[in-house]
Amino acid sequence: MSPNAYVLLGAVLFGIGAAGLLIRRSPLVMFMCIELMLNAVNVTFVAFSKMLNDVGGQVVVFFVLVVAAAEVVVGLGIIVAVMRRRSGISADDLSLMKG
Amino acid sequence: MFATLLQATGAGDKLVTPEVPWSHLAPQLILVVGATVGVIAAAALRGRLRRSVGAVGAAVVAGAAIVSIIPLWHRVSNPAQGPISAVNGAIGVDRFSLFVTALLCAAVILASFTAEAYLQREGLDGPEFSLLLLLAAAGGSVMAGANDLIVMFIGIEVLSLAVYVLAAMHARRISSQESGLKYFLLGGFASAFLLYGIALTYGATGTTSLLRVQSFLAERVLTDDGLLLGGLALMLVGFAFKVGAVPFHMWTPDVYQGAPSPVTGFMAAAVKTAAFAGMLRVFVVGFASYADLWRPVVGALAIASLVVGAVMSVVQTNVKRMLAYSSIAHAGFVLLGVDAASAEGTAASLFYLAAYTAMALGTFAVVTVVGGSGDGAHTLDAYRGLGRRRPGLALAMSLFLLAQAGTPVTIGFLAKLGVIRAAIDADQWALAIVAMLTAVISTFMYLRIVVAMYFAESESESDDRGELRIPWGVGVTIGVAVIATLVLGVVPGPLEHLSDDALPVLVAVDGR
Amino acid sequence: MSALVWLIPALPLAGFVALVVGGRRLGDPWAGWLATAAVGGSFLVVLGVFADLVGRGAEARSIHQELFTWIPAGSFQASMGLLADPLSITMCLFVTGVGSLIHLYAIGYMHGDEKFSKFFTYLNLFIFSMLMLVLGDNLLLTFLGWEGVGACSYFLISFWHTDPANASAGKKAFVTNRVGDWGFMVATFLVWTSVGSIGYLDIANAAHHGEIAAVTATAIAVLFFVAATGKSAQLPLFVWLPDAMAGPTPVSALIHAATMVTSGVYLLVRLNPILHAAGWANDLIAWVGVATALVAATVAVTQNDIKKVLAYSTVSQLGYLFLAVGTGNYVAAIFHMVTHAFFKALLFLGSGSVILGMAHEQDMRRYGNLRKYMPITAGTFIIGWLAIAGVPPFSGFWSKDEILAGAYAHNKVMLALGLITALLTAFYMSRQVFMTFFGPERWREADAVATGDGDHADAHDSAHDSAHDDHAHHLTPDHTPSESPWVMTLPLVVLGALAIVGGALNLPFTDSTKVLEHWLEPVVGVHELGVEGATLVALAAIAVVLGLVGIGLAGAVYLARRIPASTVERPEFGWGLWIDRGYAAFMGGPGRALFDAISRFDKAVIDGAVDGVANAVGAAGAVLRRTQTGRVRNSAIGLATGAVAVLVYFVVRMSF
Amino acid sequence: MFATSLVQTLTFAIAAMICVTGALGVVALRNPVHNALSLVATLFGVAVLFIAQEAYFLAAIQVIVYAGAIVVLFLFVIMLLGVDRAESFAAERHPLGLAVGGILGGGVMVLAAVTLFAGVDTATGRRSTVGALAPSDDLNRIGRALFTEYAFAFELTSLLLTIAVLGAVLLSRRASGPPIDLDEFPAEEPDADAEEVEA
Repeated sequence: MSPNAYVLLGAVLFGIGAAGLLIRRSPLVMFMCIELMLNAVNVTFVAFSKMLNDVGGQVVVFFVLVVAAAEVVVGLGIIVAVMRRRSGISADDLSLMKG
Repeated sequence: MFATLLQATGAGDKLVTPEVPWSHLAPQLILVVGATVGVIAAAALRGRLRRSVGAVGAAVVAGAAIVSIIPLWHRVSNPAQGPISAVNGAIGVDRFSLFVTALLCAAVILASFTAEAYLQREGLDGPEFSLLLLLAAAGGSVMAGANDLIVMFIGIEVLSLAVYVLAAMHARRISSQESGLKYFLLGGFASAFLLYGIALTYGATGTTSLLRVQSFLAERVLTDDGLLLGGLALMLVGFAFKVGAVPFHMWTPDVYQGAPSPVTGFMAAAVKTAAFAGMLRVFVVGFASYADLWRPVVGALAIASLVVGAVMSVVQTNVKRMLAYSSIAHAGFVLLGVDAASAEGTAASLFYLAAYTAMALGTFAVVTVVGGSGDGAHTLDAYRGLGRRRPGLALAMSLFLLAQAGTPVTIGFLAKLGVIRAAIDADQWALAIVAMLTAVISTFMYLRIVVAMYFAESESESDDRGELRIPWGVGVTIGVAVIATLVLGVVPGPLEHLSDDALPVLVAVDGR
Repeated sequence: MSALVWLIPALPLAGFVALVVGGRRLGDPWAGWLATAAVGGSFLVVLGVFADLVGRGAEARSIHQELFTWIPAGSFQASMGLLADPLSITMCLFVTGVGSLIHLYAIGYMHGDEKFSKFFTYLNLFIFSMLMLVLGDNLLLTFLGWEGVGACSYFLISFWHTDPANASAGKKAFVTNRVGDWGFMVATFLVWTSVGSIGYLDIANAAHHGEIAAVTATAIAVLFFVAATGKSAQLPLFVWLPDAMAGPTPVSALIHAATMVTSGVYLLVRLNPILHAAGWANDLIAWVGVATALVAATVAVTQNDIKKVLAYSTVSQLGYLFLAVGTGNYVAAIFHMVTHAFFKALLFLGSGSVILGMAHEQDMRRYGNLRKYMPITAGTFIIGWLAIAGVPPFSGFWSKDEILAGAYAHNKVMLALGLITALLTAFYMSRQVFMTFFGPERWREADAVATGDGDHADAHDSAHDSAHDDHAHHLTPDHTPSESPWVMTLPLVVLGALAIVGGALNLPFTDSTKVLEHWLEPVVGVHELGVEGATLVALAAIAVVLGLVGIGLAGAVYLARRIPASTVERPEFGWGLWIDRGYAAFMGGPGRALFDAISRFDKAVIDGAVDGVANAVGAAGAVLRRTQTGRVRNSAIGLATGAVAVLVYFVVRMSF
Repeated sequence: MFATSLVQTLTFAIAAMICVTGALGVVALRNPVHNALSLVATLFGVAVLFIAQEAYFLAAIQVIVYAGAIVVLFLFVIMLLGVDRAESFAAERHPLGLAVGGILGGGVMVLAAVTLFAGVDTATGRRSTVGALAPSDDLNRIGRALFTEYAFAFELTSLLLTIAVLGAVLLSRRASGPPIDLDEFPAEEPDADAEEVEA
């Protein structure tokens, strides 16, 4: 299987994730879309790693996983803090500051 | 076959871990160890001690980091030794990274002095604030020295995650949490772009190490460099978001407005500095051979930031928002230096960042005081009659604002002069002229605040607002910022020499 | 003495620092005396340096003193250096000389003000900035002083800033000047890229060797002229100066008549090597100058506020200076700048004395017959009037005549406009003098303004919209004006004497009487007017006649009419009445409309343009603001749009 | 040979389909629980792709960390906040926002694909800089790289975790007083908080 297909799949997933973040209004789902984008990057990294016969790409994926985990803790912490005030809020309602 | 493979790759050998030159990483180590000790202390201490250890502790740790930079600077400046690449070439210790680290530490010191009384006033006391500041500075410092794109990315994440939390930390203000959430979601979005850019660059060059990217590009001409260009584009997006350049700026005003005022000051000063440091390192040094390609983009970002920042700041009524837009315009100015893609441009950018660090922290220290209990009085009305109520505070604020407007005898003037000079040296006349014009427009906005402070009487008399108290910590911050703004404005020589010397260099580790 | 050049700016700076530290403790009047001493001391040093330079040969008349390197970085070097040559020392002489007189005067004028010491703090800082502007050996240092005088002017205009009108006047001055500053900055960078240095000596060298291309030189000249129009109040940026009269009168005299407003002219004269190569830029300067002179003079005719008349008159006289610069007649520009500093400072200080004597009333329609109560003020004011009106042998005659001679050699239309301006100048100044010092004591008629001289030319600008020098004025019909104290009259007398003899600086009779011309030769070079003796005399005669006609007209209108009825009714005054009627008809009809129109043009179009830029920015901001909805999604869309744009750019670049 | 390549192609096709379907599910489904489960599907698909490329170790931690920890955390938060109802997203879709988002997302996708096609061939060719791959030994290789080439980055990740802990502590702390800036949110339960504070 050509590595190109993997890289292309990465691009598709990245695009879907980006579109999702632009379309959805729930902070939680937006955050899931970010995770989606990170996974797309991971697919790309592994594909290149295979192409180049280089272990570096795989190690990077490991780091991305750690970053994602830390991001989830902080991100969900913030989301919980906001939603504790107002449950079921959508990101569009968060427009106290504008202009 | 399996055995040969093992031998070929040396998988069976003893693991040789890289040598860590502890003394070269002293500034970062001091910041990190200080933060770790702080975490333990926070768990162990109780009561008043726990409360007060934070701000002073952070200032002491950051101060120690600055002190540790001095011998390192001399060592790196010594031609016999020169800059090094430590820990298998992951991080560079050169005058550039040291300069930026010193700036970040200074920002930590001033921000924690500003925050000292703020946290008590707002009932947020606890050491976490200071610890996060220290960790953020460590992350920024890593960005300034990163010789590897992955190290750069993790540095950015360390810095960003700490600042996301800081922005959202004011539990009683929904706007603070809102700003934290916005910053987090958009920051994550931008990080994904940056990371994808790194992936594409890895695909094109086979490495994430800037050093090897550089030598790879030097050795061969890519006939078909779509991957690399895509990578460059997406990395540019990521960095442009972090520095708050238009059109990636839209988080800036909301987040600056909502975040606790001392945090806003830190964001304006330190986050911007670190982000620009990363940008300079990756683009001006790492991808110098592609400068012709990315320069137009940076130039366009600069023009957009200058114009939008200046124009939008004029129509605001909230002072924190005005300052947020002005920070976008300032980012535009620094981008002039980046766009020059030269040693001069880098030096000018660094000088600008140093100047902006002083001006922004001073300005937001005043904002912290004027914001009052609850950190909510940030409209222009809150500043009316300040010249009569607190003449000293108003004078300092006027100085910071005029400096940001680029008035001579202040450091702000020389900073603007420097980047414009660099732009002209790089034959970017259009950029230079736009920069000067927008500086005139911004003046309206800075002047509006000054006029409000001095000439417009407050409609509701000061009685119902109570007397503004200036805590000692804020006094220290304002004092230091005033001295820096004025003294370096008249005698910029020392800082200019430092920033001239502080050029990023990528040096190979021995044997590679 | 030459080693002491640094003392010239250092003394006012020391005075400023001392006043910042201990001004409040010194209080009224000692803070004022300290400030005056600082400027006076500086004046003495200037005199010493002047004597030193006079003793040297023409080629050696230049002291260049580098104090330290200011901006050391890279190719763009700027030193903190002083350049004392005939041009800068001439400027310094009248800046510190007139400056110390005005300081002295202000001790009396500001007596009793609660911010007495602060006033002198600013005043000393202003003198320091002005001296840096003049003495700086490079453009950046001049720019430093340029901004410094602007800031001081801003502070001093809004000195009594409890009054919103004063505050907005200060703001207007600041903003208008920023537009000019932009020109200065761009021009400085242009100079730097084309010459490789921003030092005046290097610029002059490069220009003499023809290293600056004509196009570049023109661009530089135009941009510096833009800067000068801001600072020196020329069309279209002159709007701030009349409004600036909201400040205390000594400020008007020092900053807005004698010193700061001339800095634009100084800058252009200093850069005369560039102007030589600048082609059409010179014509532009001359035309703008003469147009400003004419427009401002016509507006001055309609003003009733004693200081506003002088303000427009200043704008008009500055126009003359630019006319001289544009026609390459630099000596005349400097000459008139000096004499103008004498007589305009005198007139402003005199008006301040009048204002003080009349309980802060500034409306001339409530004055009259003041010569009886304030003889010294009246006498010196009349000297100033004769000087500005161009009556020989007062100083203004000689200097204005040289400018007109230069205009004659250059372009006859310019000459004609200049002559009309001269006539108008004589007219409005005479009007002011007659209304103030002659005629009936109109403040005794309680309703003089209200019922108002309806048939009169000047019912236009009512007392309400004139900016007032001070907080409150309560001029009652039983008020008795009194002469000002000696600290105020002494400067008047000294300036009066200078306004009489100032013309002796550069008498056109023989080569040896052209003192100023030979003195300035090392800086501005030799400029032959190409106007012969007979023509010169004829020109002078025409100018004098026009001046006298102006005075006569004004006398007929404002003086003759005030003569008691029994005397007026004699037949030989009929022509006076006729002229009066004719003039009144003209002023009531087309003339009035014209002057009003110009006045309105000033308010609507030029003020409007300044406001318009601000409004345009505001409107653009309001539109852009709508994109900032505060929603995360919108921000994300912005980010994604940017990302797509950057990607598209790279894809496009890739395919080519 | 043909058989291997067919198997590979089929594996890829199925895994890619799972990934894309899951991703579309995350974007399109209304209920957040369903979104989270779709995310699991994508993560699983990615793990399969990793296996297909002989990155076994990564496949394992992908499942353990992502599916096991991260998504569980998501679900936990959804339950905690009680937002597991589709109703709260009733007003979800603005046609315009949808269109713009879709176009921009598609734009990113297309442009990424274009750049990829323009240059992906240059990436082929073996030039391992960190170390060659060894499918049967990838854990060893990755570990080696982590402690040699990427030692610094590895240490740095500890900072991330410290920040995560600090952040969680700070953000989960109860506010010490009533809210200050009462907001203009469309309040579902008006003044619930204010009452709570008063009580």
